[in-house]
This record gives sequence, structure tokens and C-alpha cells, in this order.
Amino acid sequence: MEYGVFQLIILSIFINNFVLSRFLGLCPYMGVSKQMDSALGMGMAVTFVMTIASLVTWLLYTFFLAPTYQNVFYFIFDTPIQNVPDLTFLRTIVFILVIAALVQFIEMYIQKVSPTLYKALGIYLPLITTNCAILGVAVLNIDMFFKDGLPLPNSFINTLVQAFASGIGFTLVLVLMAGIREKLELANVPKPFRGLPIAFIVAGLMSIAFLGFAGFSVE
Amino acid sequence: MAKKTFVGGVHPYEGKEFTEKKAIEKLPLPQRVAIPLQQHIGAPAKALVEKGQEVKAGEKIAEASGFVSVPIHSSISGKVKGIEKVNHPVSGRGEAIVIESDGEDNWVETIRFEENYLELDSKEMLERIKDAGIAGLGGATFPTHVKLSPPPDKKIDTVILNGAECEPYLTADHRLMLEHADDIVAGLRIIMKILNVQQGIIGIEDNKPDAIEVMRKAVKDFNNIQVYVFPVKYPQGAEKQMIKAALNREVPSGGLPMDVGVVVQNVGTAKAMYEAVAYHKPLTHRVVTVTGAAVNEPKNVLVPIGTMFEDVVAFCGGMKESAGKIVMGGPMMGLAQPNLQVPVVKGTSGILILEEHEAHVPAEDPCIACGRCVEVCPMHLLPTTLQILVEHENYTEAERLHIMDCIECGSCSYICPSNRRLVQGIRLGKRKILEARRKAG
Amino acid sequence: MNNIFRLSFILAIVTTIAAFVLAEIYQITRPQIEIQKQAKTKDALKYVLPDAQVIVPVTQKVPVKDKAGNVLYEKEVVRYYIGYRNSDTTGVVGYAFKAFGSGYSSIIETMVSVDTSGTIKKIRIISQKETPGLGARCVEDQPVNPKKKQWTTQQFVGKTVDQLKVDKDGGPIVSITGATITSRAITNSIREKLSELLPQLKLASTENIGG
Amino acid sequence: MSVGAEFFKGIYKENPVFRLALGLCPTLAVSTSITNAIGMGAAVIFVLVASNTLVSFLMWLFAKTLSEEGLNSINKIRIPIFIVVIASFVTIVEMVMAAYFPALSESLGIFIPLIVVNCIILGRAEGFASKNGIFLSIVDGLGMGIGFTLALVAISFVRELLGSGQLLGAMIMGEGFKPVLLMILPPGAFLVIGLYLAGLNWIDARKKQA
Amino acid sequence: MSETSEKLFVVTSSPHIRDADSVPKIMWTVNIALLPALLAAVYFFGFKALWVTLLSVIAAVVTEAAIQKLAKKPIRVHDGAAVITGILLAFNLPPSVPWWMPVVGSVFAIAIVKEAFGGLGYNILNPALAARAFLLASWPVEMTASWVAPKEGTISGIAAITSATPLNLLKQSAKIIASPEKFDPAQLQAAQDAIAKLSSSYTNLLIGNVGGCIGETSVIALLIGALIMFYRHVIDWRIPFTYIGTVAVLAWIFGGTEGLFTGNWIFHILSGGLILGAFFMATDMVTSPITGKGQIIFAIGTGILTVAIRIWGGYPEGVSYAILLMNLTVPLIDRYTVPKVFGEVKSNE
Repeated sequence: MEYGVFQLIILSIFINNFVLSRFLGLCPYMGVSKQMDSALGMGMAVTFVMTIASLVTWLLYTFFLAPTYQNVFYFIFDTPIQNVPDLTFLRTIVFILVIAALVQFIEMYIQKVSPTLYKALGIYLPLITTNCAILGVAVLNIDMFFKDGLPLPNSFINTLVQAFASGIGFTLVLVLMAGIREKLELANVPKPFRGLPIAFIVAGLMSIAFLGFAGFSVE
Repeated sequence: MAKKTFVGGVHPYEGKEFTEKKAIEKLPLPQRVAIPLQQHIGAPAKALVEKGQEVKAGEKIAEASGFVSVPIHSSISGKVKGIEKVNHPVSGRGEAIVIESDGEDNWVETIRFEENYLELDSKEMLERIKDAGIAGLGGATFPTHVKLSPPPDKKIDTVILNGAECEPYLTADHRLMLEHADDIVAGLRIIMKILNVQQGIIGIEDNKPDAIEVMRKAVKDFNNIQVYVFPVKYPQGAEKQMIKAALNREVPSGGLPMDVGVVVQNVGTAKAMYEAVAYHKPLTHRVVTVTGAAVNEPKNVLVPIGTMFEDVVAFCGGMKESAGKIVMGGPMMGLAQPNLQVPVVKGTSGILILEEHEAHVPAEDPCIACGRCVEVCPMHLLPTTLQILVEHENYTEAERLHIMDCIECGSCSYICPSNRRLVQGIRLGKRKILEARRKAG
Repeated sequence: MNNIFRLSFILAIVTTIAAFVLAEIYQITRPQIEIQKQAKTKDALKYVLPDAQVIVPVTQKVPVKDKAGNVLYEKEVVRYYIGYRNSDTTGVVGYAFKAFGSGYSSIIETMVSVDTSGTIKKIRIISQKETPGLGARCVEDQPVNPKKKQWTTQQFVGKTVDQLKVDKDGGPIVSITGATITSRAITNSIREKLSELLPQLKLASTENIGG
Repeated sequence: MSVGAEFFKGIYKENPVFRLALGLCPTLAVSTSITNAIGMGAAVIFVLVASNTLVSFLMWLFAKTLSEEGLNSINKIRIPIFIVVIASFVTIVEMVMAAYFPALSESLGIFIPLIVVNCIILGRAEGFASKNGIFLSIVDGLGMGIGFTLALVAISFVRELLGSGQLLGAMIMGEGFKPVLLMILPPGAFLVIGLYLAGLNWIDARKKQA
Repeated sequence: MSETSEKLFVVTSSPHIRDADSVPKIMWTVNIALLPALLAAVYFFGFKALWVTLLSVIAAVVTEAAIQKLAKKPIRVHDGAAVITGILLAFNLPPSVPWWMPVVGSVFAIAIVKEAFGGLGYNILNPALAARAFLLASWPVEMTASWVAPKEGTISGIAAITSATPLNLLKQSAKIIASPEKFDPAQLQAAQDAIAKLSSSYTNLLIGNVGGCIGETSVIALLIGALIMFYRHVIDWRIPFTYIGTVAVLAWIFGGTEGLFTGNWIFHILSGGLILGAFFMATDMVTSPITGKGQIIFAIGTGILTVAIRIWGGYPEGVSYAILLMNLTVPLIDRYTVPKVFGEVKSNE
């Protein structure tokens, strides 16, 4: 399937929202949504890391793992296409290591370059390594924008757009959730429902409301 | 010209018809009075008399104990029975000088009229005002001389006399304007002189056309004094709202009127000032509106301070069987009293007696977020949010949402369809925050 | 600094060991995975062409180009399949092809067989991820019940290319209640693919019968 | 602590899903049918037990063979090593599933590779296996894995039964039953787990009272 | 001191007078305001409409009472809020739904959407709308394939749409016109006819003689209800008018089949649940912003989403999802529209 940029944005933010429809990134969605400020910080950090991680994993997959004509062995070392090693089975292990290293690196880099940004995102970055949204989007990009190891048209752009838009979608629902939970702090929620249970019910109702976006036809 | 007003406010039942046509009557000399030492905001006064001492009306019986404090004068002549703890309409219990009347109305000799009072220098005027024990008669009872002594860096350019009397039921100021318009204007000119101000405004709500007419007549010779008419809306008479309506200036959050160059005084206070400056007459009496459906003969009464509510109400024919609640002041901001054994103080603008069926506040329902309290709040706060925050003891957030700016006018509680105790909660929150601040030093 | 290199080195070794172990397992599972990948298509082919002994794919070379348009290499793509009655590839019983339609929430892949006159023999939905209980009901294949107007893949049997239209568009195909988009996607995708292939099929059939 | 206690804590008292709120993403995503739930559960049990075993073994080996200094430096890259171990086992599951259980592999989709970031697994490796012996680590892994699976089954039981009227693919509800489609859609997952958690809280509160 | 009376009087905090309005008064006013539309529904769709409404109301009230009893809270169903939920849910269902759907929907609305959050005043979403979305997701066939032609016949004689709502027809026709190459000339012609006829069906839309949900069809009956609510100050102009205005403008710009600025905005206002939604559901106090500014933002957002779903979305009607989605944003809107406090000065921290 080929996607237009606008279509992909709508898809990623609303229709296939990472949290409400794909069930990715639930831990921070439940854990960091008690306060608006931290929700916003987490959302921004996730969006940032998701985009960079998608970029890096796309490059790795295209040039190292997939046995295609774009593989470094093929176009630099002139290995015949049949002999290019198929390393796609290493996808999971490579991606997770790269993401872990990347998060470390981003953390150090931000700390050095922009203390303000570090103050805003810093405390969320270590939490992100084990956030399935990051690995999720990386794997998803491969599933959606590659066919038999070959990138589909606009694969690279689509990857970036999907990662960024998914991050925005994640931030959107996280912030909405935080607003609602702040309000619920002051509500008269029955005892057994307090805390996580009501948060899940809010998520369920949110997900019901988001069904309204289903079937959007965007060109 | 469109009538000037502020944003927010409510239109409660006015209830003025009980007494607005009733001329002020003088209360017959009471048997005894109990004059509380604390009748103003600030440090209580220090008693100067002893048990058994004879005093005359107008005699100073307690002196100010600091700058933000005022002296107290006897309102009748007689013998000091003692300094006792009595019911206090504001603080519940408090020390008061109890004086038994000698049946005569002997006044101190110092009271005399001075023709050229306006030529006195402002220092002298201030001194006389201070000595007369004047505190704001609108109800807040802030020592007047303090209000009239702004720090030199605050440039005051306007004095507003507050004749709005926006509290339902109360007509004391209304009657005062009708019957003593010239005294009030004279008081205003004194204030203008003290503060060296060129603009004087008298603000009146448009439900008192007769007062407006009388006052306009009284000021027609003074082209630096105008009468402004405001549409009826509660709390038009709140200082900040009046300044906003009259001059379109907003007193900054946490600030005072003087921060925008304005001093506001109640019309009754102006009259008292005139008497203090021109006659050396201390503040010993005030006009009290005795009203409400449960009063047999509602009246405006000139009452010696310290007189028991009981005596005042008795003069008005007593209360009906059906009486259910006694309020000192108006129904919006007044304080409910458990019985009539409380003395009239300088801040007693009215005694309101409600029927049993009006007395009870209906049970509270959950907030349905209708937003009416937000709409009516003259300070543009979020009353329901603040009250809920206080309920959850989240004072930090409440402070961030400016809980301290609440003027406790009661508009929110009045309008709330869920009958939530909004002002009550906010008041509690303010107190907790102040306590915490005090503890923190 | 030295320490960092040493640690990285250790980590690299660990990773390499892991990679080699995984490579070994991959070698073992790979053929099976390939078989599984083909299995669906094979099953579907057997289903839609039950009377064929041999099914032969007809392929076409498609050039793979880079951005500049240079042909990098050619890839073999299956256009359609021919089913033969006999194991020596004689006696054509029909042709099969895949149709892809974009439904409500997924691409619906359908295997379709036609007889030598171009009439549909059978269809089978190979893959879809439509809404459960709605569009996902497109896989239902109970026999056609003339009394009950109801979607089933059996209703495509015997339809010609012109008849491939859902009822909402005035055709004879009963669509799934509440899932017109899915029904339309399947029907239209078959129609489009068939009308594209029909001219080529005629050619192919004569050729093979002759040979 | 006894072996039995180590095993059972994962099932109720420290149930990873219901008590610790770990591994939520796969729990919600694959609980549309009991078959999926068991498949996912089996994959997690395998990875959990295997990684617990290997981690426990490795830590034992390091402790035996390395000097203090060496141990210290290994400790610095402990977590990455665990991740490699876990990712390797996950990849094995991925390949085996694709080869022998293609249908399951397809319906679990990206949640198989995502087992890597399932907090339960790294959590147990770091929190338990690295500090305990091999045998206990296996027991712990089994307990946690089975607890996870049971939670999954509990949720998918409701969702499959109400959402499609089936259990394990067999029609259970009568002809007249109109499946509550919402249950197998994403909102159903959130609502069911929310109600389960509320129910557990309620039971706990009742117990405390008693 | 004195012996006149030992009686102690009531002492409460000020103010001592209260406005006479109360929560039950507000809620029952809304219920009364909903009656004209109910009468219209019974007239056009028969007594089935009444039964569906009654079932829904009874289920809502019983559920609320049962939960309040279970939770040992005071039972306060008399405030009429549960009745509103019941009526509004029924109003959002097609007239021919199976009887158990309003019941299930009401139970969901009250138990999950309202009481799990603490009951009246604490719910995040409009219970009736959330329940409708729940029903639509759970039983889409029953919710969308059971339109009933109004008693008086079809709208403007378009026989083909007895089983569709006007918006449904508009959307289908617009799709056909948008890609003419995919359809027969006859179909294209029919679609163009349909659109032309829809534009001339205002009278039917006004009185409610069209297919649709039970309570949404009769614009006039709904407006009578709205007038009652305005008169009793139960609702304020901001949400309904901003909402309808936004829909009108956007429908005019984007809703046409012949390019921008050709949309039939009058049709968009009169058809579907816009009037019902704008006056009765978007204005739900609990789930709309508390400040005036917030309400306007809320209404504009609802308008945008409604038009987006109607024109580009998967459903012919977008009102209920639009309101639900904006309900979710209310805490955020409230947070960022805190009014400027009287005399607030920019502090230099």
C-alpha cells in the first residue's frame, strides 16, 4: 500500500493512534499522565526519540540488514546480489541495541547542547528505552514501508512522517489523558475505581470517541 | 451615555421596599450599652476607664493601640459597669465596656461647630478624624485615617464616595443621602482637601433616583464633584468594582485602591468625617437598617454604638414568631448571629431578620460545572474550582488561581444551582493559606 | 576511555555470539518459513482450481529501477496461474489470479479462478484485516441461499465480468450488511483485474491448447 | 522464601499485569481471543524462563571467574548484556513461530518482537535472576510467565466470549446472541482491564475489612 | 443578659439568600424541553419511538438508583439527570432498534460513563453520546441498517431513500459525483437528482418528516425545546450558535460537489443531529468548558470535527463523535482559558 504524507499524518495521529488503537506506549500513557507538565515533556521526548530512532533504524535496515541492491555489500563491495547476506533476522536485536544506545547518546548530547531542553526532556529519556512505542514504530515502519526487503516508494519520507506523526498522536492522547486525570483527582471517583482502573476506563472511552475518526478518506 | 459598570455580578431580590421610604428615626436612650474594644480592622483599642467611673456621651473611653487602630467613645452618658466579655457580632466573643445609662443624654462640652473648618490644614483634619474614632462604616471598618494617609509615592487623584449600597435590604446609606446630602458633600470636600485631590465622585445605583436627585442638587455648586449613576448590580459597592465602573481602572491583584490613585469612602463615613472635623464630634452613633420579613416594623434607626440588637429590634416592633435567622449586615455578606444579645458596632449597617423558611440553606448537590459562578464572579475567579481545590487541600494550586483575590462578596454562592458553599470554602482556604504564610514567617 | 573500549568490546563479543547462534537457528527455520509464506497461496490455488492436477504460474519480468530510472535488475512477478487437468500440462481447466482491493481498514487479497470462457469458477479471500464482525465477514462462504439475501463468496460462482457489481451499485452481488465498502472493494478489485487479464488469457488459452 | 511462594507470587500477589501493571501493551493488544492469549503467554514464558536461566547462569559464571575489578566493569554493561540475551531469545521465538505457527505469528504481529521491551522480562532479569540461583530463577520466570498468561487469558476470555460469542474459536453463545463487537475492538480491551482492576481493588478492600 | 428568648437562631455562612434555581429544576427543564421532539417522533415514527424512549429512560433511572444503593450513596434519581440521559440516548437511536439496545446503552451510559466517575458532575463524557458510540461500535448493523421511513412517506418523493437518512444520501451521492468514471451515467444522474431534491426538502427537514434517529429529525420541535431552555436560562447562546455557525461556514466552504464555496449549508444545519446536538448535548454543563471563552473554543472545535466527519469521515453524521471528542478536551480547554483575574498584573519572575 502506498501512502500520501497527509493521509499518513491523519492515520498516525487519529485513526491508528499509537496508544488507543495500536496499544503501543501504554506504560508511559498510564504512568506519566498524572500531570500535564510531565505528560507534555514525555510526549515531546517520545516524539523526538521516535523520529530519530526511525531514521536510524531505517538506514540500518536498508543498507545493512536487507539483502537488496541498496545493501552496502552490494553497492560498495560489489557482492553479487545473491551473495549479499540476509541479516533481517537480526532486526529485533539490532534495533533494540541501537535504540538503547541512541537514547543514551541523545541524553548526553542534549545535556551538553541545550540545558533547557535537557531540563524539559532529561528525566523522561531514561524511561524511553523500554518504551515499546519506539521499537514499535521502528518495526512498524519496516512492516509498512518495505516489501520483500525493498523500500516502497517514498519509504524514507513515510518513515519519518509516520514516526513524527505517531509521536504527535501519542503526545495528544497523553496530554488529553493528563488533563482528564488532573480533573479526576478532584472528582468523587468510587474507591475501587481510583487510580489505574479509572484511567483505563478513561482510555477505553477515549478510544470509543476516537472511533469517530475511523474510515476517514483522505487523499 | 451607557451606564458604567463592571463585568460579573448578580441581581438578587433587592428587598429595599421595606425601609427605603422610612426616614431615619432616633432610637430612645437605651438602658445600657456594651461597646466592644474591637470595632475595626487592626489592633483592638485599649480601655481608658475603670469600673464605676462616670462617663459622658462622646467621651473617649478607649485609645488606639497603634497606627492601624482607632479610639472608642462612649455613646451614652452613665456609669461604667465593667469591662466584660460579651457576644461580638464579628468575632463571636470579645471584651466590651459596659455602660449603664444615667437616663440623661449628657454630652462632652468639646462639641462645637467651626465655621472655617475647610481652611484647616490637612494634618489637623486627619488628627480630628483619628481622634473621632472613625472607621469605614460600609462594613469593612478599616481605620479611616490610615486610608487617608497614603505613602508619599502614591499619587491620589480621585476620591469616590460610595453610595451604591448594593447589599439587598439595606437602606441606611440611601436615607443618609436623602436626609444629610450636604453633610456628605462636606465630608467629601474634607477628604479632597486632605488628599489634595481635584476630582470627587459620588457613586449611586440607579434604584435610588431620589437620592441621585438630591445629591446632584447638593453638588451642583462644586464643579469638581460629580454624581455617577450605576446600574443596579451586586456587588457594585465593592471598592474595586466601583473604581472599575467609575474610572475603568483595575486595582492590581493584591493591591489597594491607592495603587491606581483612588481613595474610596462610604457616604456614612464622609458624614462622620464632616462631623469630626467641623464639630469635633466623635463617632458614637450610626444608622442601622432594621429590616426583613420577620421584623414587625422595619425602620432606619440612628443607634448609639453598643446598643444591643434586642433593644433596636424592640424599637421596631420586635420580631415575628416566624423569625429564623438574624443577620448583621446585608444578606450577601452579613454575619448570622445566634441571638439578639449582640451589640451594634461601628460596622453594623443593618439588622436583617429572615423568616424561618428563608433561614436554611438547601442541601449541597455536586457541582455540575454550569459556569454560573464564573460568570458572576466580579473578580473573574473560578469559584467552584477554588472551592474544590480547598476541599482537596490543594492550596498551592488554589493560590496559583488567585484565591487570595476573592472579595467574599458571595455572588457565586448566591447563584450556584447546586447550593454549594463556595464562599465558605474559599474563605477557609484563604485562612489556611494566611496561617501557613504566618507560620513560614 | 580505555575502559569504555573494553566494555564495548565485551558487548560486541556477546552480540556476535548471539548473532551467530541466531544465524544458525535462522538457517534451520528459514525453509519452513518460506514454505509457510507460500502455503496460503498454494491452499487458495488448490481451493479455486480443485480439478487441476498442475498449476503453473505465468510470470513476467519487472525491472527494478532506482530513483534516476536506471534499471538495476529484473524481478519475476506472477501475473496469473494456469491450471491443467493433466499432469503433463495439457487440458487447461482454468486460470487463477490474485486481486487486491483496498477495503475499509486493510488491503483485501482475493484469489480468483475463471474457466476458459472467462466466467468465475471460485473465489477465496486470502487475507484481510477488516472490522471484526463487519467487513471481516467477507470470508464467509456458505452455499448461496436464494431465500436469504446474504453475502457469501459462493455468490461469485458463474459471474461474468459485467456482473461484478454490488447491489448498492446496481449489480447482482449482495453486499455484507453494514460493510458496503468491503464488499465493493472485493467485487471491484476482481472486476478490474479480470477485465485487464481477459485479453491476455484468451491468447494464453489458445496457445496452450494448441501446444 | 520457599520455592512454592516464589512460584505463586507471580500468579496472584505480584501478578505482573494486574498488580504491577507491567506488560500492558501486549496484554491489551493480543487479548482478542484466548488462542492469541495462550500463544503470547507461551512466547513470554519461554523468553522469561530462558532469559532468567541464562542471566542467572551468566552472573554466576562471572562471579566465579572474574576478579573484583572485572565484575565491576561487567556490572556497568550488565543491562545491555541482558537486553542482548532477551532479544536473542525473542528472535528465536519470532523465527520458530513464523516457521511452525504462521497463523499465530500473523495475528500477534509486531507484539512478538516487542516482547523485548516488555518490562516484565528485563525487570525479572535485573530484579531477580541476576541475584538468585538458576533454579529459583526458573521458578520465578515460570511463575511470572504463568501469571502473565493467566491475566491474558482472563481478559481475552471476556473479550472473546462477549465480542464474538466464542471461546477458543468454538461458538458458545446461542444463535440469538449478538456479539458485542466493541469488546474485540481496542476500547473493549481498556474497559475490560479497567473493570478487572476495579474488581480486584474491591475484593482487596473487602478482604481488609474482614 | 436578657430573658426574652432562649431560642438560638440559624447561623450559617453568608450569603443568606440564594437564587431559586436548582439542579433538579435545570434538569427537569431540559426534560420538558425534550418533549416536543418526542411528540414529533411519535407522530412520524409511531409508538415504537415512545417505547424505545421509555425503555431507555427506565433502564437509566433503575441503573442509577441501583448503583447508588450499592455504593451506599444517597439515591438522587429524582434530579432528572438520568432521565435526560435516557431520553437523549433514545433520541440518538434509529426508530427500529431491537428493544434491548436502548437498555444496554442506558446501563453502559449510567454505570460506566457516569457512576464509575463518581456520578453527576464528575463524568468526562456525555453519557448518552458515549453510550451511542458504544452501541454503534458494538452493533453497527442494527444501528445503521434500520432506518425507518417516516409515517408521512419519503422525503420529497425520493423513494430510494426510505432506508437512509438525508445525510446518508447526500454522502453517497457526493461520492458518486466525485468519481463519475466509476459509475454508470444512470447512477450519476440519480445522484445528481438526489442532491437537487435534497436541497428542496427544507420543509420536510424542518418539521421532521425524514428518516433519521428518533429525536433528531424535527428541527421545529427541537427549536421549541431550545426556546424553553433559553427562556429558563438553562443554556447560553455561546455553544449552540458558535457550533451551528462553524458548521454552516465550513459546510458552505467544503461541502459542495462543485468545488469550494458551493456547499449547501442550510441543508447541513437542518439535517442530521446537529440541532439536537448543538442545543441539547454540546451544551451539557458537566461536559462542556466552564468559561465563556472556553465554550466558544469548544463549540468551534465541535463544528470543525462535525463537518470533517460528515465530509471526509467514515460516517454520514459526525455530531455525536465530534461532541465526544471535544468532551475529552474540556479539561485542557478549562486549564488554558482561566479568565484573567480582575487586576491581574504580569509578574516578572
